[in-house]
Amino acid sequence: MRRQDDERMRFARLDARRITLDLQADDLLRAYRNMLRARLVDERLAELRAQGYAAGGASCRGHEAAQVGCVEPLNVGLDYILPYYRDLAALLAIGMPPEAIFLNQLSRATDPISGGRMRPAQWNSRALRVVSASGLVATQTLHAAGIAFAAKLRHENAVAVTFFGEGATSEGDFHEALNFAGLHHLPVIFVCENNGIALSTPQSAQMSVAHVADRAAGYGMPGVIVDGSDVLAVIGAAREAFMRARSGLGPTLLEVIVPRLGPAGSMPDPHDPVEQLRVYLISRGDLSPEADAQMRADLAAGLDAALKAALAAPLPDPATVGEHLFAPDSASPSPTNPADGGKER
Amino acid sequence: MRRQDDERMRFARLDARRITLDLQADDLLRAYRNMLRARLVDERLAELRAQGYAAGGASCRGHEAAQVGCVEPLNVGLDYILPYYRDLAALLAIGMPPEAIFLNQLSRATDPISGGRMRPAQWNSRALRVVSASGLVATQTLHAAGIAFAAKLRHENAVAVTFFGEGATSEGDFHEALNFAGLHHLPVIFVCENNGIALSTPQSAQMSVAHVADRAAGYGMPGVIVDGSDVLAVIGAAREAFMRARSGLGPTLLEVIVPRLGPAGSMPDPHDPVEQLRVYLISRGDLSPEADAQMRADLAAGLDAALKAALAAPLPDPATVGEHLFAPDSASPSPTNPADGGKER
Amino acid sequence: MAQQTMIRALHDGLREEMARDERVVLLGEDIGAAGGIFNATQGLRREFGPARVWDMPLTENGTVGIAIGAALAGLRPVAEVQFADYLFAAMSQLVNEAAKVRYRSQGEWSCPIVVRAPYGGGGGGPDHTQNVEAFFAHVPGLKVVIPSNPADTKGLLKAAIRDGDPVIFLEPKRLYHEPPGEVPDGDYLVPLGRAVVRREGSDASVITYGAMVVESLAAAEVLAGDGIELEVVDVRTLQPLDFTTIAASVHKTTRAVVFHEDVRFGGFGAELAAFISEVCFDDLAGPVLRVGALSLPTPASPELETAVLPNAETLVAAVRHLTTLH
Amino acid sequence: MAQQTMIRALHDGLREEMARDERVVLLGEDIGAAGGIFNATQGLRREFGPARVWDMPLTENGTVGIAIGAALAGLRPVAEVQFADYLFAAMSQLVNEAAKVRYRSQGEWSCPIVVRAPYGGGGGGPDHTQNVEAFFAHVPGLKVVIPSNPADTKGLLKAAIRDGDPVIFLEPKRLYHEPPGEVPDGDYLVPLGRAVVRREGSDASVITYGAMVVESLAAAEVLAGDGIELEVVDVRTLQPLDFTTIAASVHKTTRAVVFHEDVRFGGFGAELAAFISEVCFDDLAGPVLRVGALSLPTPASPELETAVLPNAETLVAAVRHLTTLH
Ligand SMILES: Cc1ncc(C[n+]2csc(CCOP(=O)(O)OP(=O)(O)O)c2C)c(N)n1
Ligand SMILES: Cc1ncc(C[n+]2csc(CCOP(=O)(O)OP(=O)(O)O)c2C)c(N)n1
Ligand SMILES: [Mg+2]
Ligand SMILES: [Mg+2]
Repeated sequence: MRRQDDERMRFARLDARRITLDLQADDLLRAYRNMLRARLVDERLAELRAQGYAAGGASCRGHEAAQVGCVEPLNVGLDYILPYYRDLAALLAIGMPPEAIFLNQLSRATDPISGGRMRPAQWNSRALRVVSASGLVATQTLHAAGIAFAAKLRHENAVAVTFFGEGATSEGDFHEALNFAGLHHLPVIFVCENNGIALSTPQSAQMSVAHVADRAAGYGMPGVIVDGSDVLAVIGAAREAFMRARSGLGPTLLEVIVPRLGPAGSMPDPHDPVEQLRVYLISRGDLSPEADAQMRADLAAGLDAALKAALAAPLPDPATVGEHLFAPDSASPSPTNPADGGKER
Repeated sequence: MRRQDDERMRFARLDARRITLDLQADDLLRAYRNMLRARLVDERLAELRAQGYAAGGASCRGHEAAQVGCVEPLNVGLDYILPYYRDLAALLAIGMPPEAIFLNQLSRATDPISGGRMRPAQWNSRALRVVSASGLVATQTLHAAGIAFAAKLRHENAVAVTFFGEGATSEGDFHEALNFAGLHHLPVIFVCENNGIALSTPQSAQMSVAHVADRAAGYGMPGVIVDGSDVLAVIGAAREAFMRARSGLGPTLLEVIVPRLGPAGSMPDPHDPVEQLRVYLISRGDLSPEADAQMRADLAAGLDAALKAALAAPLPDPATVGEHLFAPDSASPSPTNPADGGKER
Repeated sequence: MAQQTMIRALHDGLREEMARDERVVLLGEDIGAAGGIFNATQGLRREFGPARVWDMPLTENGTVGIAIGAALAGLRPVAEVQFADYLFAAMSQLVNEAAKVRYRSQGEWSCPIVVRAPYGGGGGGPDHTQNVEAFFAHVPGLKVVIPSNPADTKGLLKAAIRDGDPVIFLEPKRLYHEPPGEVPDGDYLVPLGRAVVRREGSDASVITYGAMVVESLAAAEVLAGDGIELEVVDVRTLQPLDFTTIAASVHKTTRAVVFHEDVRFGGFGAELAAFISEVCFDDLAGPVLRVGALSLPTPASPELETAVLPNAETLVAAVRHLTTLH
Repeated sequence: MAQQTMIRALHDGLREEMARDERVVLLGEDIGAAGGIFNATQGLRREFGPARVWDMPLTENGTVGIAIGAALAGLRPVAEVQFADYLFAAMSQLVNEAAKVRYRSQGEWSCPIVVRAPYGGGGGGPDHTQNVEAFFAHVPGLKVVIPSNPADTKGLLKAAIRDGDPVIFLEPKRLYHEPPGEVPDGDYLVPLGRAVVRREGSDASVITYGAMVVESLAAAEVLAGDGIELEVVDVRTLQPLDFTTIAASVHKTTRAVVFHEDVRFGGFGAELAAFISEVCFDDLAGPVLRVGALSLPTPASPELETAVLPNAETLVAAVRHLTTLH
């Protein structure tokens, strides 16, 4: 009874929100499909890892609504996105093909992300303006500030959105980036996907404040907290942040509280963002159980094909290992060390 | 008329404060003497620099009340002090002899601070628990947190107090130090001597918040703002911070707003902390103009003697340059590079 | 004596030093309940309590800076950094602070910290496999230790913890689990500043350390088949460096190859080769060769990593080249 | 041609590049209205406006990280760091990010930044006089440039700004004001990767760079009095390194001294000496000697600084030693 009331309240809130946000059924179905697809890709990646096929990477499980919601207002190809290793759902949503993800996870030669040079999930796509990520946490927050500053000075109207975990906020880079962004009212959005833990370290051993967003005031920017199980709430908060950024009002620190879900196959979790949206869409008649099943089947078929293609792709060619250290036209001495090439002896 | 009223109000506030703080005339005269002495030492240092005698250093002019007030509750020899280059008045107040300051400014062999190894004003005194300072801003804030953590774990009841300018708060170290201190409720006091400028950079180009203390909330610690022209106000705020630290309540970010005064010899400035205290003490009969003149003359005589002695001290002996790189009992290979000592060839 | 892994030897070394000296404290990310991402500190928080094993927030610069503070206050902190690549974030604290505090205070203050970090190849890509020893060995005031086997790991770690100055303790992570090795029972130290000849030989010397010691011993086997006797010198501590043992070996064999996993250009091997070339000038039958990685970041995929990093084969080729031509 | 100081040449180089290419922006602490603590950017904010000359908050890591971001977005940032010693605070951004972004993205992204910093001796003490070149020259993906005179300063700076990759541009601060030198009029480049013979000689080669070029030329005068003709090779760019010019000089003179102000142990001179010892093995009449600072922090007092850093005299002694014995 109680449970049903809760659900009614929640659905009513969602009804109101979709009106406010002017989201049609199609929009919601697209968000749902993006989240579901990310979930399915993520499950396949977990299987690959379990089979010893792949070298690492982190799950976006539970973070789907946070990520899909945050990139909803993104102007793909104009705005810059500086993700962290968990941002699979964000990347799929903005148009990175699943096959690229699989190639990346499998470190294949044709992996468009790094060609096997980086461990999986250090994202990159020039075409999508996904800035090449390192394996270090928080460093990209400064790049986002620098990009936003450049964009602002050139009147480009581009926004830089960067993602990181709550643990990453303990690094000095975070402070330096937010300070600079706040100072110059830069068009940058700092999205903290707060899952309450950094490897083994709980938030309570990371900072003494209840919310990462509590730090925003120290940088003269709004700190917004949003429920990361609820994609509509995230879309609302993200749109507000993009609006602020685009209209010259400056940066936002957006803290998305994401649920920690059990592993794939465990009990359905009421905080599961994919499940929450599914139940709502079905209750409102936007999605039928049959259509849902069909969507899953279609997605699965597409992913199976993509994975198969990725598994068939060649491994990196050692002969290419020296490429792209410097620009092709790089000033380099015509002579090179006659003693060089320790390998070749 | 207006001006006189202001002064009456100010004096009344000071009267009330000295009662609250239970400060006797002697205590105030000691604070005054410490501030005045720092001013006179500082003026001599400026002269030495003007004469090309000395290699650098920064003036504490205007910062005297901030510094003398902040170390008033210090338990000298137990508590740790991690100063920055401006903290001349703090060091004199806790017992560093003026001759040491002159020897340091002149980079003499007998300089107890670094023996000429560091530029002037990179303070140090093991006996006074003044931790050796580098020439980099903000790095010492982390050391203060580490010392406080060690002290807390060993139940030593020692407090670490560290000083820095408002510019230094833009460094990542500041963030990392305050985060850690707030997290573990450490007995550390972060004193920001805010003079509104960092070399040429005004605070408004350094951060977007009005007060450094605004950042304290993000670290779960109180941020206290105090008028650095008013030594009694500073003593009050410092005592509160030490009390919090000693009783296990954790760190404080204490922002002392210090005035920027004209150079020595310029017009008296109503914000001059030394002058403010002098006028008050005279108005209350705690100090007569004659006693003040006598105090100045005595101090000047002492400083002249100290400076004379310092000027007569020997320059560093190049033969000692290799000392103290490692511990005397350091594990080192009995053999050393037979090719070493490029100088000696 | 027992067969142990390097990670076990590390763990035991930490545990014994903590038991011996209550000033020894550990700090690092995820080292407490989780026991460290490579398990070096497993169980130590339970055994010694949270006052001795500090889980740090996610900041390497902060971890090192706070360790320095704790050392200034009289403790003997041992900091773990999860990958040596993150040490770059703490460089200013290490180079400008830890390395200089004794010198600048004329010995009034000191900074006896140990900073441990796994390093080098074995998967991880450009920012999780860097060989960082050259950066630290060059800094006056820092000591740099690199073990190549479990027994040395324990003995060197204990010596580093008891040392009065900052020590960068680099652990070749690909040796963490294998090969295991004999580890003496009880308390023992391997003093800093002493190289050791791991295998005697007469035809050429390889001067090496860390994971490349294992590769060198494998190469020596192969070369023995050709009738080339390779002497393998394990440097063990880069700073202080045991010039004498190295020079004596080259004096005997007259041929030297300097071998490390790091990029050759500007690597620590340059110091070794320059020093040997100078001091052993009259002994040398041929030039001192250097074997190291190509001047590239280390890619993550095994195929590409192998193309960049040197190994036993690379060394064999260099020694053959040297012994054939000279 | 006009006589100019190095700082003037720097200023003019920046100004001309800003005028030529509107993507060139400057960023650093106190570089705007104040014109930089050494006046390199004097007047540029007034001339080009605040959108091109950014006064940064007090963070070197932030300055470099933000420059990287601006470069990723298509600008050509030139960052000033007030003293090279502060670069250690930005090491992770430089080594883990700037140096690797092109490689890791297979060339999709690049990072054309120039990071300028005054460095080396001339007063300042342990953390304001460090010679930092060895740290950067060792990193694949970074270029390292060190001018020794005003004309090169301008030409190399312009080439660095036009280069597509990150360049660490180290300015020997003791040469900022003297000696002045002839600077060509108009636009010209000194390409990266080319050493130059500053003075021809036949008896020995000194391989050097930066402020030590000036010392070397002084030493060559003294030695000429003894009848020893010293060839002075100015390396100019450490990465890429012009192996050919260096080897050709040693091939000719048969004797080499490698000379830098930095601490010798593990310094860039080790690379030079190791490479020369190997490649010129059959040419060498004697060992390659290295002259550098003692393995100590550089103290502030002039008496102590002089005791630690090398100079023309130290070089003269080394060359005499080498030419006498070999
Ligand atoms: C500079 C740096 N330090 C440490 C690590 C190792 N590391 C990888 S992920 C991680 C935890 C990050 O936690 P959080 O920021 O909360 O992100 P989450 O994974 O929880 O989403 C750590 C410590 C790293 N990658 N980079
Ligand atoms: C890491 C570092 N960066 C830059 C400097 C150069 N520097 C010395 S003092 C200073 C300004 C500091 O300003 P603030 O912190 O406000 O202190 P104030 O001198 O105003 O008291 C700067 C930039 C330095 N010493 N250390
Ligand atoms: Mg987290
Ligand atoms: Mg200031």
